[in-house]
Amino acid sequence: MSLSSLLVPAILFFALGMFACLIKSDLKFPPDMHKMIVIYLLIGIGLHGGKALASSDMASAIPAVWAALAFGIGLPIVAYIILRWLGKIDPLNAAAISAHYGSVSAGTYMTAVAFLAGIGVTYEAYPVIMLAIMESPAIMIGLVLAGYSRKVMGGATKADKGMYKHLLIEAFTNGSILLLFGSMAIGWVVSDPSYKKIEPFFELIFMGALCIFLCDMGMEAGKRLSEFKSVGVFLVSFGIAMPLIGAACGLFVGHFLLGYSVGGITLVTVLAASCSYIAVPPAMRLAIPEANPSFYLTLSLGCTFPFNVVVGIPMYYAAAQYLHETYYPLV
Amino acid sequence: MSLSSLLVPAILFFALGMFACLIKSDLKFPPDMHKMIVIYLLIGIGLHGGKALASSDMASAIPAVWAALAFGIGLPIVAYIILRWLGKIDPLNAAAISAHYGSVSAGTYMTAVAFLAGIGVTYEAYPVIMLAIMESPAIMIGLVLAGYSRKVMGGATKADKGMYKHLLIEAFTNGSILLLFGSMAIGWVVSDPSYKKIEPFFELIFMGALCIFLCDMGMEAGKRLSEFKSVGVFLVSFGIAMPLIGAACGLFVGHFLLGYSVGGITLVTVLAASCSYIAVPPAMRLAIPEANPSFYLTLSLGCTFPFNVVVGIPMYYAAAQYLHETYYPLV
Amino acid sequence: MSLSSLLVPAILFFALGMFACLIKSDLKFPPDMHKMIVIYLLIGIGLHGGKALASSDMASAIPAVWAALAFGIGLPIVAYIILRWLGKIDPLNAAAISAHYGSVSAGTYMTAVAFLAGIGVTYEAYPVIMLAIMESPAIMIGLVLAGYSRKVMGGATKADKGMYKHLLIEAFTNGSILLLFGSMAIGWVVSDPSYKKIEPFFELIFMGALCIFLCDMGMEAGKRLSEFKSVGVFLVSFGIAMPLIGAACGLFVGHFLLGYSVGGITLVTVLAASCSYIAVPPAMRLAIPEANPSFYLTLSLGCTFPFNVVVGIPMYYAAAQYLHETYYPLV
Amino acid sequence: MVLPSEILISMKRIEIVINEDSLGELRELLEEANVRGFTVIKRVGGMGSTGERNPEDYALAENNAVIVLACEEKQAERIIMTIHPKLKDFGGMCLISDCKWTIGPAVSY
Amino acid sequence: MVLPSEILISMKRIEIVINEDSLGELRELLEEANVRGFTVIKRVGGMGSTGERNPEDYALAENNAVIVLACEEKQAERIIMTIHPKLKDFGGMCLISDCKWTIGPAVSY
Amino acid sequence: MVLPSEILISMKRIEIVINEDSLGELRELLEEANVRGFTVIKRVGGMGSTGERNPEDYALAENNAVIVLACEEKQAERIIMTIHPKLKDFGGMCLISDCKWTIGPAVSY
Ligand SMILES: Nc1ncnc2c1ncn2[C@@H]1O[C@H](COP(=O)(O)O)[C@@H](O)[C@H]1O
Ligand SMILES: Nc1ncnc2c1ncn2[C@@H]1O[C@H](COP(=O)(O)O)[C@@H](O)[C@H]1O
Ligand SMILES: Nc1ncnc2c1ncn2[C@@H]1O[C@H](COP(=O)(O)O)[C@@H](O)[C@H]1O
Ligand code: NA
Ligand code: NA
Ligand code: NA
Repeated sequence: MSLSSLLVPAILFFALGMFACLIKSDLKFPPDMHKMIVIYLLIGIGLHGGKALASSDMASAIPAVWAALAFGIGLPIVAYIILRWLGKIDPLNAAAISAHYGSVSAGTYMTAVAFLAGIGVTYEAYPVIMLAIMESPAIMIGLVLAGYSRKVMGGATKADKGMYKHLLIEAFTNGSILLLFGSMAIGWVVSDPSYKKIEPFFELIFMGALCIFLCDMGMEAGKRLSEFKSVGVFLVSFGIAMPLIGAACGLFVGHFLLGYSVGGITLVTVLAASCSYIAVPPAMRLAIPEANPSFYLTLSLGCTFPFNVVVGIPMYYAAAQYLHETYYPLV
Repeated sequence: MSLSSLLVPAILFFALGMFACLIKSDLKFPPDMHKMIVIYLLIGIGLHGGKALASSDMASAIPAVWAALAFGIGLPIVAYIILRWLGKIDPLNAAAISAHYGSVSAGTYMTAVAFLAGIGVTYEAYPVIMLAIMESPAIMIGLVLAGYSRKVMGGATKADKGMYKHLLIEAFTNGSILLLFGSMAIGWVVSDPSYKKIEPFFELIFMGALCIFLCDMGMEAGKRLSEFKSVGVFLVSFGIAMPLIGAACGLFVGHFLLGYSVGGITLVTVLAASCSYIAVPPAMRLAIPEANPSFYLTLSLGCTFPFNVVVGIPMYYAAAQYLHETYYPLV
Repeated sequence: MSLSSLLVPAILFFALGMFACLIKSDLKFPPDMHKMIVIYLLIGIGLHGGKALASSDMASAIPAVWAALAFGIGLPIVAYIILRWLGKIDPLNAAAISAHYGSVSAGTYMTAVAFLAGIGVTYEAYPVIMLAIMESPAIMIGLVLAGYSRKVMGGATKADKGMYKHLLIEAFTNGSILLLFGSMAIGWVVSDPSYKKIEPFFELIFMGALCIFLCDMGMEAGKRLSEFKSVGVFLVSFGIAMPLIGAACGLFVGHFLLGYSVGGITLVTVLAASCSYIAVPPAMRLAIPEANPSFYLTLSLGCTFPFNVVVGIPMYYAAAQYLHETYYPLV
Repeated sequence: MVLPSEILISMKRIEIVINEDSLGELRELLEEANVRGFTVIKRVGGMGSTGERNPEDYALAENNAVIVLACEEKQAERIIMTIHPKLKDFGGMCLISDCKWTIGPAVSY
Repeated sequence: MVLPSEILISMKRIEIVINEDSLGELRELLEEANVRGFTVIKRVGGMGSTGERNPEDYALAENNAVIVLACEEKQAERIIMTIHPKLKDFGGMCLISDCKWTIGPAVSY
Repeated sequence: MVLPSEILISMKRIEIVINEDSLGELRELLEEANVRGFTVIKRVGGMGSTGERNPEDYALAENNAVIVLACEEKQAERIIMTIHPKLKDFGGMCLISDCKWTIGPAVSY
């Protein structure tokens, strides 16, 4: 892996966006543009994944589902423990932040896909299922942690039953999850000639559209960087340490338990290391209104996302390569 | 025509949008996204049509123009009679609803094009002229029916001359009609090498963009479905019967009078069966403010559009195939 | 050059937009659509330019930089003198208008690129550097002219130091300039295989997207045309004469001093002849609030832009061809 | 003001700010109270007891809606009494002030 | 209020809601009445005597505009008298209320 | 109005229109003055002493923001005194009027 492999256009556009923010440029993308590109990218990734899955052995997908559930439930608990015991973060903020780390960032996943495409590495079809699955358990475990926190803190349990039900439904009817699952299903069922007709829009121009998305993300990340001070040293360190912990789990699961190729391990690692900024923040805002959104948004968008995009992905890839060459998988 | 031919991505995305609405997902596309895609699709269909017409025999286009005018004038009158005598709908609402059925739905037309492309069926260049022509006469016949209704109802004729003139002008300067005609003209005159340069944007990625459009339409149709109750059983049945009547006319004209291929008959049938939701609603709102917009919008978007997209198009295609194999055209 | 070479789709769409405005159609593109397309086009042109530069001899780029600076500084001074002495325009309005003519219009440049592509003429990589460079010096010379005007007019110099510093920074951190330079740098550094991945989005569909942009520009130009009366005969003539003066300089520099091919000369000429409507208007609004924005916007968008797009570009191309065939360059 | 009272009549102006998601529910309440006219501004941001709400936020776009309505005093009382018990769910605020309505084309209050 | 009158002056606040398409015409009327300052909010929805107007509607997007302007009492009278006969064509509504203007950088009323 | 005073309390309504770019600065001032609730409408146009401002303009999009806030009289005074010296930089306008606040879920003024 040479240095030039890091010069993935998508990542360079991310850097450009951050740079624009740093020099206080008046560059600004219309807010709706961001929403549109996200819709487009989610559909594109779903279709591509569904098509890949259609020609895969579905029995082999089961372990990926289990892994996704394990990440979605396990990582938030790990995060919660670290935040509470090491960081002395108050229980509700800890719960809200934790939930984000059980979930995934579609943006990071797509950047990893662009990275692998750039260096010509192939990967399994299953990680995209994990991408689609991981948002929901993370939201639910966030609710559980919040309930636990409230009990621990004593006082009125304040557990508004109606709201919990609402959130559970929301965890499955959430727009972006639906779009991902829906387009995955469509990619699955449509015939090859039919798919060919829509491929130019959803695949051919995908990588270019991703650049614009990441430029926008770069500006957002840059804006969030300026809030580091109000978040504190511990949380910022956590925002870098937690993806590394997730990555370690991802590497282990991807290589030893799932037995994927280097590309597949990299994607699984990225999923475990990344942190949601789409479905989880609104859910936590509703479920734990007492938590400070600027904490979890700054961590997710200002810290973990840029870390993963700029440093994480190539690092995870190198680690996956090393593992793959050194150890046999357990399966 | 196997079942899998129904699995056109565009139609599946329409279903996905309706599903999102049914399960009350918070999925929502930015309102401007819809407007942009419509602009793009209208230009794309116009250019494509213009290019096809440039290499067609223009004399043969004349019958298509006559057919378009006949549909635009005849179908609203049929609709008006049904609504008034069978449904006892009040005259002004009947006039407003009728006008919609003389016009066409570009979305339905494009879905039909996607359907034909999916099963590899070719079609004539002329139906696209009909698409462009049919909006205007329908608006004008709507005005005539409204005037007649007001006279029938007695009282002040209230025929505001200025407004009528305004609407007649509007029927020809309407943005979407202009875009369609304008891009058709451009597609006509540009040279092949010039067209090649813009083809990737307007043709290659067209089918994919159509999917996003139809997903959005699905959500809108789903929303309108919930208003069925306030519209009543008769109108909902009318919303399904009227496209069938239109389709019968379309099949007859397309096969016997125009002598088109199976693909061409299907498109003519779709034009006759479909119902406007772009140019006619604002015109009727202005011309017949007494009519209840929720009637004609629910019929058009919640009833006729989904019926045509999900059930109608394959049915019309099958009927066209049957006609084509069984009877000789009259021309 | 036959007449049909004028039938460039992009220019026809510009005409369609103007036509829509003339017949008072209700056609309207969402305001954000315009902003998005501009972002896309700037990135596309930057990437393309950067890629072309990467495989060019960079030493040969130096003269282009000098030429850009000379245009950016020289043309506003020429414009200022004409406006003051010939037109008796008040000093501050003259300064504000002048600054626009030292800068460039990316839209005109892209139309020229589309025109050259349409007739299959190649061009050097250097003009795109000039495009990126020319906005900033024009803004600065505008500030200088404004300062001079205020001194000439006597009274309080009113030169708000803070604002000047702010504007100087702005001249370099301006969003569109940054986007152009940034994507040029990215186009430069990325490897060919990486670039191939994003090429479909930024190059393949570029010309089509440009059509939509120019249709929108046509509507805007049409709207501005209606303000000709309030601007006066002299300024309207200036809006046509000034691009011709710029073009003469551009032809001279492009052929004799830079020694470019016919395509290259055409682009240099277009840069010299065109007039900013992106970065300069907001800067002048801030720097010279006393100037009437409707003057410089009407000139730029309603006069010089349509003149260049419809008449100028083919004329400049013909002139470049004539020069190239008749005289030897000085270099 | 010397404007004749055939042109101006005394009315109440009610201004409500709520979560845009609750707009449907509020509208039902207004219909119950027989309101015939109101104006709605969407995509509005703000700050209140539940923190900041910003419709342009990247990851956490939250929209408020402003509803302005002019009505007669009696009607205003009815509206306030109808809305008041529900304000708890809507969050936001509800202001009332005096105003004069310029008699126009149709009565939409 | 104990704020000194050098800072606050009594003014009228006029709030107009009309069809966005009529905005140009209204602006001409305001110019006639020598109005030097106003604020315009576009893409506004509402309900009135002509039914619902929703700028986000799929097939029938209809926009209102809200115009807010602060001016002296005399000016307000002139504005009302100028606008009043035209309100019929504009639809919508026009409210007037009392307010205090905080003296600021420049006189824009 | 016969509405009981447990439901309505007298307050001040402040309405500020400024350049959207100055919003951050204004918010800091409001925080200084301990403001706990306000509503912000962005992408607003207008006309004032510095000419027209139109957020939908093609080449020269300029946005105003409208800030509405309800607060107690004392708080209003504090806000006006804090904002007043800065109004010069912000441009725009600042109006104050009387209103009644409907007691709701939480105190956000
Ligand atoms: N005092 C106030 N003045 C103006 N707007 C307010 C005030 N309090 C709340 N709001 C608005 O109401 C919304 C919801 O308030 P809350 O439910 O208290 O968070 C806020 O986002 C503001 O837009
Ligand atoms: N009583 C009212 N209060 C607030 N806004 C109103 C009222 N009546 C009408 N409007 C506004 O004016 C617009 C046009 O009213 P109309 O012409 O009566 O249909 C409506 O869509 C509302 O936005
Ligand atoms: N008298 C007024 N009434 C309403 N809005 C005003 C008034 N004066 C100024 N404004 C608003 O404040 C903005 C800036 O004003 P100015 O700084 O005077 O140009 C204008 O664009 C208007 O939106
Ligand atoms: Na994760
Ligand atoms: Na029809
Ligand atoms: Na120039």
